[in-house]
Amino acid sequence: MSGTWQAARLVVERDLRLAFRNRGQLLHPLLFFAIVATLFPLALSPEPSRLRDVAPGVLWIGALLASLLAVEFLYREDAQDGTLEQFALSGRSLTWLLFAKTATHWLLSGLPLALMSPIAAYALAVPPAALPGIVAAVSIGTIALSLLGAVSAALTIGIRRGGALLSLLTLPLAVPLLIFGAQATARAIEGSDMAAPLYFLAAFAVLGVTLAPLAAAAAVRISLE
Amino acid sequence: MSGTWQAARLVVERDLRLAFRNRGQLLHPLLFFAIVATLFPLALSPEPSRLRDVAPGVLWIGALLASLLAVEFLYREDAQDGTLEQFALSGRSLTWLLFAKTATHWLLSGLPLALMSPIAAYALAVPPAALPGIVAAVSIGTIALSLLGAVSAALTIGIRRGGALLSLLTLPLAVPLLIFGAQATARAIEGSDMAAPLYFLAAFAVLGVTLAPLAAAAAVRISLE
Amino acid sequence: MDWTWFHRFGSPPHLYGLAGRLVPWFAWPAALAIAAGLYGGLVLAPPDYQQGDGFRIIYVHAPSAWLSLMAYTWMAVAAAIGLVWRMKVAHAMAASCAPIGAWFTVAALCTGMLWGKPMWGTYWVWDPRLTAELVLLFLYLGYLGLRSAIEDPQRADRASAVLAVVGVVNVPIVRYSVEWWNSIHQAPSVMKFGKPTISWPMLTPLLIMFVGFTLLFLALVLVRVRGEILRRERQARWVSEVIAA
Amino acid sequence: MSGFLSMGGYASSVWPAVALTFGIIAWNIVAARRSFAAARAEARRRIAAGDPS
Amino acid sequence: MLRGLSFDVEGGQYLEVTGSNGAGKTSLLRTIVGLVYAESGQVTWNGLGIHADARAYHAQLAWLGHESPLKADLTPAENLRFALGIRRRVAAAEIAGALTEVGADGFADRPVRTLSAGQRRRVALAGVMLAAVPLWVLDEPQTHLDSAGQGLVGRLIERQIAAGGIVVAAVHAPLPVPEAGTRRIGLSSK
Amino acid sequence: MLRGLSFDVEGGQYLEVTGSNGAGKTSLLRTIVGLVYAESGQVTWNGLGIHADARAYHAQLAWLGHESPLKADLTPAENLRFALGIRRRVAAAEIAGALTEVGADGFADRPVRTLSAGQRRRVALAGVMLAAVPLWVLDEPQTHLDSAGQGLVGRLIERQIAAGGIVVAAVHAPLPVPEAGTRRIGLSSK
Ligand code: HEM
Ligand SMILES: Nc1ncnc2c1ncn2[C@@H]1O[C@H](COP(=O)(O)OP(=O)(O)OP(=O)(O)O)[C@@H](O)[C@H]1O
Ligand SMILES: Nc1ncnc2c1ncn2[C@@H]1O[C@H](COP(=O)(O)OP(=O)(O)OP(=O)(O)O)[C@@H](O)[C@H]1O
Ligand SMILES: [Mg+2]
Ligand SMILES: [Mg+2]
Repeated sequence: MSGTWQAARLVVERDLRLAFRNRGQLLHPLLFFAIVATLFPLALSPEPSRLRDVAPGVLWIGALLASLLAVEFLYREDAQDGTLEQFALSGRSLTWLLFAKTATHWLLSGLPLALMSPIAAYALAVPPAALPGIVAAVSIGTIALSLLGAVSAALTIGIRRGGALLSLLTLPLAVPLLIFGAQATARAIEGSDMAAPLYFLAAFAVLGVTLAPLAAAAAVRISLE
Repeated sequence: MSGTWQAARLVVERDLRLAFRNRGQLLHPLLFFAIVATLFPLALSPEPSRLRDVAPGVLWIGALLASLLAVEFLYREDAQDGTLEQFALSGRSLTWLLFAKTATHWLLSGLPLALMSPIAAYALAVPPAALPGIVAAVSIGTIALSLLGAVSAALTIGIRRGGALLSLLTLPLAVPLLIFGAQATARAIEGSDMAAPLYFLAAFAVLGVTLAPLAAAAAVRISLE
Repeated sequence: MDWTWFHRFGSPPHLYGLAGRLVPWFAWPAALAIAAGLYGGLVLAPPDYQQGDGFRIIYVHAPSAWLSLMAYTWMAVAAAIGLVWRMKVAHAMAASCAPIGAWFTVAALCTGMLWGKPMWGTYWVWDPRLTAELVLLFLYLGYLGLRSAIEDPQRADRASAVLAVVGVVNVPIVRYSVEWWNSIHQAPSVMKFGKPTISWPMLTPLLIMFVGFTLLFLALVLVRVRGEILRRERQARWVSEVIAA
Repeated sequence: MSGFLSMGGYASSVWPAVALTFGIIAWNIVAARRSFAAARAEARRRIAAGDPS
Repeated sequence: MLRGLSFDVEGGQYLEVTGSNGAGKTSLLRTIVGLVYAESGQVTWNGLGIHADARAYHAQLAWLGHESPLKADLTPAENLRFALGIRRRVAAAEIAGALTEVGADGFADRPVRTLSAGQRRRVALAGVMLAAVPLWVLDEPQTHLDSAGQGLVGRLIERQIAAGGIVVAAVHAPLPVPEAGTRRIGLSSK
Repeated sequence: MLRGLSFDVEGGQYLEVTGSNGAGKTSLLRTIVGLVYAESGQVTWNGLGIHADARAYHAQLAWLGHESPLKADLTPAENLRFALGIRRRVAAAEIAGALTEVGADGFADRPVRTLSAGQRRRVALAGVMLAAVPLWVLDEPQTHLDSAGQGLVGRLIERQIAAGGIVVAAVHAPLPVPEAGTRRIGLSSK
């Protein structure tokens, strides 16, 4: 067990180091999110009242797409250069190794997205009082999204145009997250109680933490065959 | 010259054949578009009048993202397996070969998107009378988007996480298309005259046809260096 | 026409030396102009009859915005020259402009937002000029991102040059399309942007500020361009001579 | 003086704006010099190591 | 695809698999390490089917395929630290020693991205060596290597079998390994 | 990186470039075909710098790098039809003949995806042959090939130089090509 723990720690360290060696790339999901949040007012209307109405939808769809974009790279390089094969043949629990990878991934993509969401929300004319609630909702939501994405990304390893298939697999599964997330955000904007939708989001995250790494490990093994 | 023509024809034929050999993948941008169009009513509200209001924005952002998703694959395989290197060393005009590739790409992604847009629009409570105008606008807009994407995709060849960078490069350049596209759609929905925005879209498409293949060829040569 | 000046300018050791000599000639006047402009703007200029003292933000905001656009233009021109004539020095110039331009875009956005709060009651509205400036920031970030993603400096130069040239075509297009977009959707009434009626005592410090920021930009570019030249010329003999000296 | 500092009630906008701009100017000066110094140090290191590439 | 094949290998043996292009060498090796399932028949390790306790089996083997499993953005030393670290504790000195041994000390601190094809292969071989496991399965280990590199592969294999380990390798030209302890099987298409 | 290198090759000659791993063979070949620019010095063809009229120069050469440029979803025959087709008109019979010659007739109609490493290399060689150009530049052409494949590469080169063509190849082990008409240059690191 201590060996597994040590191995997982090394995986985290390695992924962090790789990320910081390409520091610029950490910004991409953030920028994507920012750009999508900019495009909406351009495509809809610059009026604050109308923007405020669509803000929950825009924020969650932006977060969903940005996190999808990011998760596409979760395994790609490891699969291409044979690292994933080595993980599977390392004699360690693949589930744990992948859990470590997914956790690092959320740290590097989901968390920054959550920290960025108040800025985007403000640009969509959301009142400042609603911002803390929005950060909470997006944080929990992205945990669930990362875990969900980890499974679909594992299923699409080695498929040539995996990215498109990945969206297709993930988006329908992400619908409940989107609904509760948008609901939580809408309530935050109205100033009403957001406990119920947050509770659902948290439930999905917990479910994800327990099941997703197992499913991802199984999917990776299948993909390598 | 007849040799160049013959070469371009073969490129088109090859890409069509590859596409039909992976028929399923032709559907991905379409499905992505469809999913984004469905997510909005879920995240916002199912009321027809509100949906109709956001329809132009949703349609164009959906089309933009779907076409971005598709253009990511324009060169990826050819770059990885060395085909692009062979193109550059073929003794033929790289500009023409890439123009042929981009045209085929639009045929396989932009055109289906345009044909699909009335369905998505209808789902967003757009009145049927507006649908032909929407098809026209999306057709022309996707031509310009494909050409624009062909340049940014060429710039990101061989970059490890090209996809994210690709979005970052393309989205700001696509702002005018988005604005005029959404405007044309809004006018189609209102039933007013949509000549002016369509005219702008067409101007961008023409500008793209003349300049984009040249820029793409320069970018490809640089990427191979 | 005699083109020797062009080739001389294009020679890396020449520009390296020239830039080094020119820096103080831009830097000190820049410091002087900015100090004078600031004093004139914050102290001497009378308050605006509508906005009171709030309008004084213009003395940092407008020059920053001006610099952000000027830097992009310079960058694109240098990039185009570099592409066409395969001129290392021009690429070095383009690469030097980008981070400066990006930072002053941030400055324009932030000071504009700080100005917006008292004037419009909110930090941000989707006004055409603001939106265009935001898109400009994305263009800069894309340029810097592309550059940092490519390992080989020669490749990075040429690829980002193509992007800069494509982008410069886009800046005015964005500007006018955004204007058109916002004039059709009715604009929120809080933000009638129109030019404040500006009097000479107000205008003079502003003009001095413009001069100061331009000189500052040139000084910054010249410092950076020397480093960029060294990065591109590291195997050349003149570098070892210059460095050893 | 306090009248000057209060900027006719706009102090909370004007001073942050000025400070921010000058912060960015200062940072640009530092960054430009650093970028040049780094390039020179790198060149010096290579020459000292006798590595021409 | 592969039929009528049956063999066993013992500690201290080197099994060289040869065969013309497409004979099935790669497929055989991937079956041995358990990346693909045999359609009929089975692979056993210490008398047990390898899929019975795959994790224990994998802890005993090192696999090197056609491609070298290296991260382009990390240096050779970092690559080995992370790749080996998930299997066992390795000291930095051990890694440095292995890199020297495969002739990779000259570029131990450059990103792998900048290495030539043969330089990468050498780093990958150091990884196999450092795994410190009894069974090595190598697919064309000498690809891209110069003649000194061929000798190196031979020496590494020799040392591994001298220590009682097992090496299975697919090759096109015989490796310079002493005849004693070497067994060869040739695959033929059809 | 490469310094002090100067040579010229004439019609009917085979130039074999050798050198240890990382000596710069790949870099040299990529410079020769014009994919990278020489930092100093230049490559000339018929007395003209190759970048002066790059397209005309490229119409005269065939390049095969470390990887075989094949589409995984097309069959070998289709691959050749499209790859060669952009250079010149090729008849189906010509392609079939070339595939037979490289021993690829057995799998001419299977997607390349299912071929082994050596089988792919053979198809790529058929492509070089069919280009029907005077200059071939090959980076380790015999990678992944069995011994029959090595002989095949030798024969192809021999035929090309007999017809007055030029072949430049980077290799680790000398190819079986007659001494007459062969020149060797060795690169050494540093
Ligand atoms: C985030 C907010 C803002 C941004 C991004 C922004 C952007 C810009 C830009 C790009 C320019 C230069 C235009 C040119 O040189 O053609 C500019 C100039 C100017 N801005 Fe702003 N601005 C913002 C907020 C404001 C506010 C709130 C005011 C005053 C109410 C204001 C007043 C001015 C004035 C007076 C000029 C100079 C005069 C001119 O060139 O027309 N800006 N701004
Ligand atoms: N992008 C790069 N940056 C720095 N050094 C590089 C880069 N690419 C290659 N090199 C170095 O240049 C040298 C020559 O590399 P090259 O790939 O030409 O070698 P090679 O002779 O083909 O070797 P091999 O036999 O292993 O294929 C190597 O030392 C390599 O590490
Ligand atoms: N996915 C697949 N579907 C069908 N046939 C396949 C598939 N993968 C491999 N083959 C076939 O199986 C045979 C064995 O392939 P394998 O890769 O094991 O050969 P190999 O001996 O390693 O050859 P090489 O020396 O060229 O590497 C080949 O004829 C190949 O075409
Ligand atoms: Mg094989
Ligand atoms: Mg090589």
